[in-house]
Amino acid sequence: MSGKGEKKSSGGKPGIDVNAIRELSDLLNETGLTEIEIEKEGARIRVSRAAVASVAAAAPVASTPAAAAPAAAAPASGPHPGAVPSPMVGTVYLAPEPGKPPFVKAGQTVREGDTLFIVEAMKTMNPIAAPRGGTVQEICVTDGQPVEFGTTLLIIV
Amino acid sequence: MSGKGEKKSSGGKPGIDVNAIRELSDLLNETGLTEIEIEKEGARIRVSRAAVASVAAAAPVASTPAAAAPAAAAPASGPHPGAVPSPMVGTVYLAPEPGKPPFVKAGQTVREGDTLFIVEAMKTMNPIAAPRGGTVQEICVTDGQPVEFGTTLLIIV
Amino acid sequence: MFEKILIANRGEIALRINRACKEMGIATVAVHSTADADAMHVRLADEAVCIGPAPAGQSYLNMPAIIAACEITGAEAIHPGYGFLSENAKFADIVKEHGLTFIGPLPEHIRMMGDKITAKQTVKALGIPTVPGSDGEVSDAEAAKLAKEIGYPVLIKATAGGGGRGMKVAKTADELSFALSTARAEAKAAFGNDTVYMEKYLEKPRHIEVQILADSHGKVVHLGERDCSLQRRHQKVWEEAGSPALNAAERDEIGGIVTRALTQLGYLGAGTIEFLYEDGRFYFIEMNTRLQVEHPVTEAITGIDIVREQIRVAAGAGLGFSQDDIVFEGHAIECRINAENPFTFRPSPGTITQFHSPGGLGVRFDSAIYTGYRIPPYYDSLACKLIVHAKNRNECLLRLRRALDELVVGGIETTIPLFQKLVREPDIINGDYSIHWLEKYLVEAGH
Amino acid sequence: MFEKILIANRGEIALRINRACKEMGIATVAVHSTADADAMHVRLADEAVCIGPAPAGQSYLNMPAIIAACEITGAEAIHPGYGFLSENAKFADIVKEHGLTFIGPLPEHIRMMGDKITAKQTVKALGIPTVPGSDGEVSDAEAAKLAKEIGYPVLIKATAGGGGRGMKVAKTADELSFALSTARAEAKAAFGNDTVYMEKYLEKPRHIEVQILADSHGKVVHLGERDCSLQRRHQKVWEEAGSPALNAAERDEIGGIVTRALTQLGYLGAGTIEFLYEDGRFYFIEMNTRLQVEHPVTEAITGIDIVREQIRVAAGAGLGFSQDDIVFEGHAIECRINAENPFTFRPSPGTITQFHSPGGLGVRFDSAIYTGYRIPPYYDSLACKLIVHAKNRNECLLRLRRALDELVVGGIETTIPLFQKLVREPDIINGDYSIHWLEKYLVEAGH
Repeated sequence: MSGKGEKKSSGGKPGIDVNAIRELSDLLNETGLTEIEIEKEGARIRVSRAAVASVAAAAPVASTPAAAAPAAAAPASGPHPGAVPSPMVGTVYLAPEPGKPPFVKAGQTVREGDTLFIVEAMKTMNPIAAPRGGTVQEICVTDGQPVEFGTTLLIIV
Repeated sequence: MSGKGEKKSSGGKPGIDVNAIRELSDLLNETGLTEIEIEKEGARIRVSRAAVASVAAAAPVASTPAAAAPAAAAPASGPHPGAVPSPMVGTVYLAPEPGKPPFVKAGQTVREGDTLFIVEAMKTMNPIAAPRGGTVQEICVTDGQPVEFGTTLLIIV
Repeated sequence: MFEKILIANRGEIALRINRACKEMGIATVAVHSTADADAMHVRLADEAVCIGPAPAGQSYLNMPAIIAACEITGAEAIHPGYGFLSENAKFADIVKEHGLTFIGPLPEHIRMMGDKITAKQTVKALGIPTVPGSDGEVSDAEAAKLAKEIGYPVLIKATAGGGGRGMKVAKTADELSFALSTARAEAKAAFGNDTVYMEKYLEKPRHIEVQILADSHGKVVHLGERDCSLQRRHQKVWEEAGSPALNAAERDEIGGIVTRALTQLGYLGAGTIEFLYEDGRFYFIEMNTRLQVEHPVTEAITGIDIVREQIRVAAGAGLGFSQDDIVFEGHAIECRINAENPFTFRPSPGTITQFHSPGGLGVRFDSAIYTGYRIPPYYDSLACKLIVHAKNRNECLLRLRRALDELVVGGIETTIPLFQKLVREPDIINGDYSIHWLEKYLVEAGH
Repeated sequence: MFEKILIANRGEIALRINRACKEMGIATVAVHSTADADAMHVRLADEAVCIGPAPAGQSYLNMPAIIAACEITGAEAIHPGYGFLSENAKFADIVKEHGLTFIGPLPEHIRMMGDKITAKQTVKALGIPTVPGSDGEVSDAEAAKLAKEIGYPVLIKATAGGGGRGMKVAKTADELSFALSTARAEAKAAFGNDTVYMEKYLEKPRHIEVQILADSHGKVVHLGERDCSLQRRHQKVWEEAGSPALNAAERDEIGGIVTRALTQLGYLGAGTIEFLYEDGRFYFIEMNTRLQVEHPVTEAITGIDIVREQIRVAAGAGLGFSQDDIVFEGHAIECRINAENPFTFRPSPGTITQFHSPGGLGVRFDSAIYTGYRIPPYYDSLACKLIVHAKNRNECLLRLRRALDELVVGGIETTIPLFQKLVREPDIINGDYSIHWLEKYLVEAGH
């Protein structure tokens, strides 16, 4: 029950047998086991697959559809490497004013600092600038959509 | 978490791949892993070592010495193959009467049906007969000791 | 007071009794079968004795083993819980013969109430209302007279009958003659005997039971009623205190009748008189001479620890309160969470992979399960009891709803989804249900 | 009444508020940092909004993010819980400016009680007893006169003082002159200023606080007192209702004083007046203008759901009961189970590998942890609260003992073993402890 999905849980401690972990990790891949735990000379190693981990780490949930809903609202783990997350909670707007063309479109090239969106929070309009240059692969939000902290707004590659 | 220490849990069901269980059992011994679980073609097999099992399967216990005590009273798992368990709760006596020589001594040969002990329960004296013949390796109880159902009384080899 | 008590049971009720003992400073002995070596009641008791193999007949029903367990541990009294040996008069006798105390009623009262006919005759003589009817065979003329007295509808039953044959309902006086002749004809054909008798027919009764406590000094009190009408195959599923159907005056009246009757009987300990209730009238079903599964709803509204009082009166102490001291506060509901499919009720023993009990204000949880616990297939399927208490029935239902949504029991099937549906049903919310409601609901819902 | 409430907190108190909302039929919005995506309050709320990264300053204390979360979810009111923004007057102002309701007192009262000097002056003017002493500098003659009035022992303190220097106790009149001259000399040497003032010195005070509830229609009631004397480094560890030191007359008297004062002030919502108590007298410490961690012990003995009432009065409803309707029944104790070493109190965040909460009669468990939950290192170490209620203090202590022995929290260190020791300590059993007791006990036990 302990440490499932926490491959790095003992990573920071001194005297870890990294080779043993690598070997077990290889063995995991090789054998298709979900979890290996060994105890040797006072040390204990347990490795497990991440797929099992997310189940074990989630809050216990009764098997009713209603209860599962809030979990879905949480940001998905492992976003795209080019994802630009919302730095704040609020309502996202794609254009400077209603009826005007959007700041950016898919396929367009942007430079660092370009305004991508506006997020309205507490009646204040907050421009969201591009954290880096690149090509807009996808716009992930729609005009007027509520966004959380960390919601992926768009993907720049 | 499920099935730890229950190597035989699916033993009685039809269509069990006995060879696969034997193979995993060998792999357990070979690798020193505590637990292996595989899922293959709709079937799932998990094997584990008994030593870990008793910990994982025990009721949750706070780490206080007092709480640990009752657990120790439970019969130990994996008794000696020659062990003769008490068939009832009561007080065991080694001799037919106080001051008389005991029914059996270590090193002695017994035949099936020989009286080994008396267990007193509800003021009734119940003779305990040898379930099989052999040599008494060890007497595991003392005169007047309380015994539970399953307490090992002696070992016949 | 006792120094050490042996708890001759398992599961949640063994834990319940263990808790009462601990809170009274009494040491406890758990007994268990080999299948229950890892059970919670074994861990939490001060001592544990393995008394036999998994089958209950060789362990939890094994009287010599339980008495011997007392002998080797020095326990002075035995609490039998419910089920198993709790209503076994012979066991109560044996316990007494061995100089031990049986925490329960006197053996003669267990025996008396264990026989349906004796029980009915006894309580009727003590003034407790029973189902009215003929004492035996009726002629047409006698039937018409009696039916008028007890009121329609009436049921005509073959004295030799069984399985519903030779059984006819007359809803009005017009139907009586036809019902009698049809029942006689069916009875003659089926059993070769056309003798019939008559009983009051209850169409949509509720199951309402009255909890009583009695000490050995002649004091008897009632703790109000419980409504256990939500049943499936005579198994209670959901219990309430008080009943949505009773008012304070009715409660006082039936409570008074029962209390006077049991005072006259010289009853000792906890007991429950079960009634069918229809149109403001009570009809005796049976008396349970033991603690009931659903006792916590009564504890919630009265603040009285029933198990503690059982132990106290068994030790000879007097009840520390009188009827006037008992105040009913708010409303309580218990759900029996079984390890069963929630709609087919097929048992689902197995390992509990996830377990999380609900908390917060007004929530009580009585359970012997834990994460990683394996529910053995040998015993009943009751896994845990959720009891909620609130200021009134409406708040109680809302609290129950939120508590059910917090409860997690993973790895096995449980009846939690059934309760999540029931708590949202208009009839349940309105308290408008009889003993037939749940079975009808399950059929209509396609289960 | 509100349709939807945003809960601006985390942990057990977020769950507590969520439960109250659910039981009132109000939808809930949880807010959370990225570190709390798997938290129980997120799972149990109807909606959840991630408002920032792990550090509280950027999430749970981030006012614009919380207001924006209301805007995108349509929540009409914010319950701040305790800690975080609960006593932030500016936040209460902002909430109001945005047309939302702050479930708490008026901003001016938060502001008033947040300033120690203003608070003391205000409550003194309202008739609440404060620590007596000189209003400023005292001469020897004035000191002698005043000390006679307020009673020995007295404390002489340097007005420029701090860190215990220039501070002397005079236990009797004989010692006063020496204490004054020594304090002056030390003050002169340490601060270059020999001005001293005088205060009543409390040797072994208890911490006793009075819970009040007020609606917007001028009705104020008190819910009796809590005794929170068991503290370590000013952190409450164990709380009781009522105090082992008060009788009903004293309770009524201080309750009446507080109630009259807050009626005059026009206070709204829940609040707590904290006192030091010694030799039958109360001395104001501070007022908390929010829900307290230890509110469940008061709920246990009064049957009043304090969070429900907070929400009701914030929505403009009147309290549904008067002072005369409030009855104190039995005794309740709360233990704060922290994720800390039980004796050094070193925090112990990490993954909870085993968790099992206690159940049965009279046990309430308020917690946001579950098996497999990882306690993050960013926030406070309160893991769960165990609250037990029983007919009297003695039964309550025995119930607490058995409940502590049932509770399992594995994988991290917790303060459970400390409570298992405390519940068996004669001074605790006798209720004989002051605010210094626990620290002294820990030193003597070698911790």
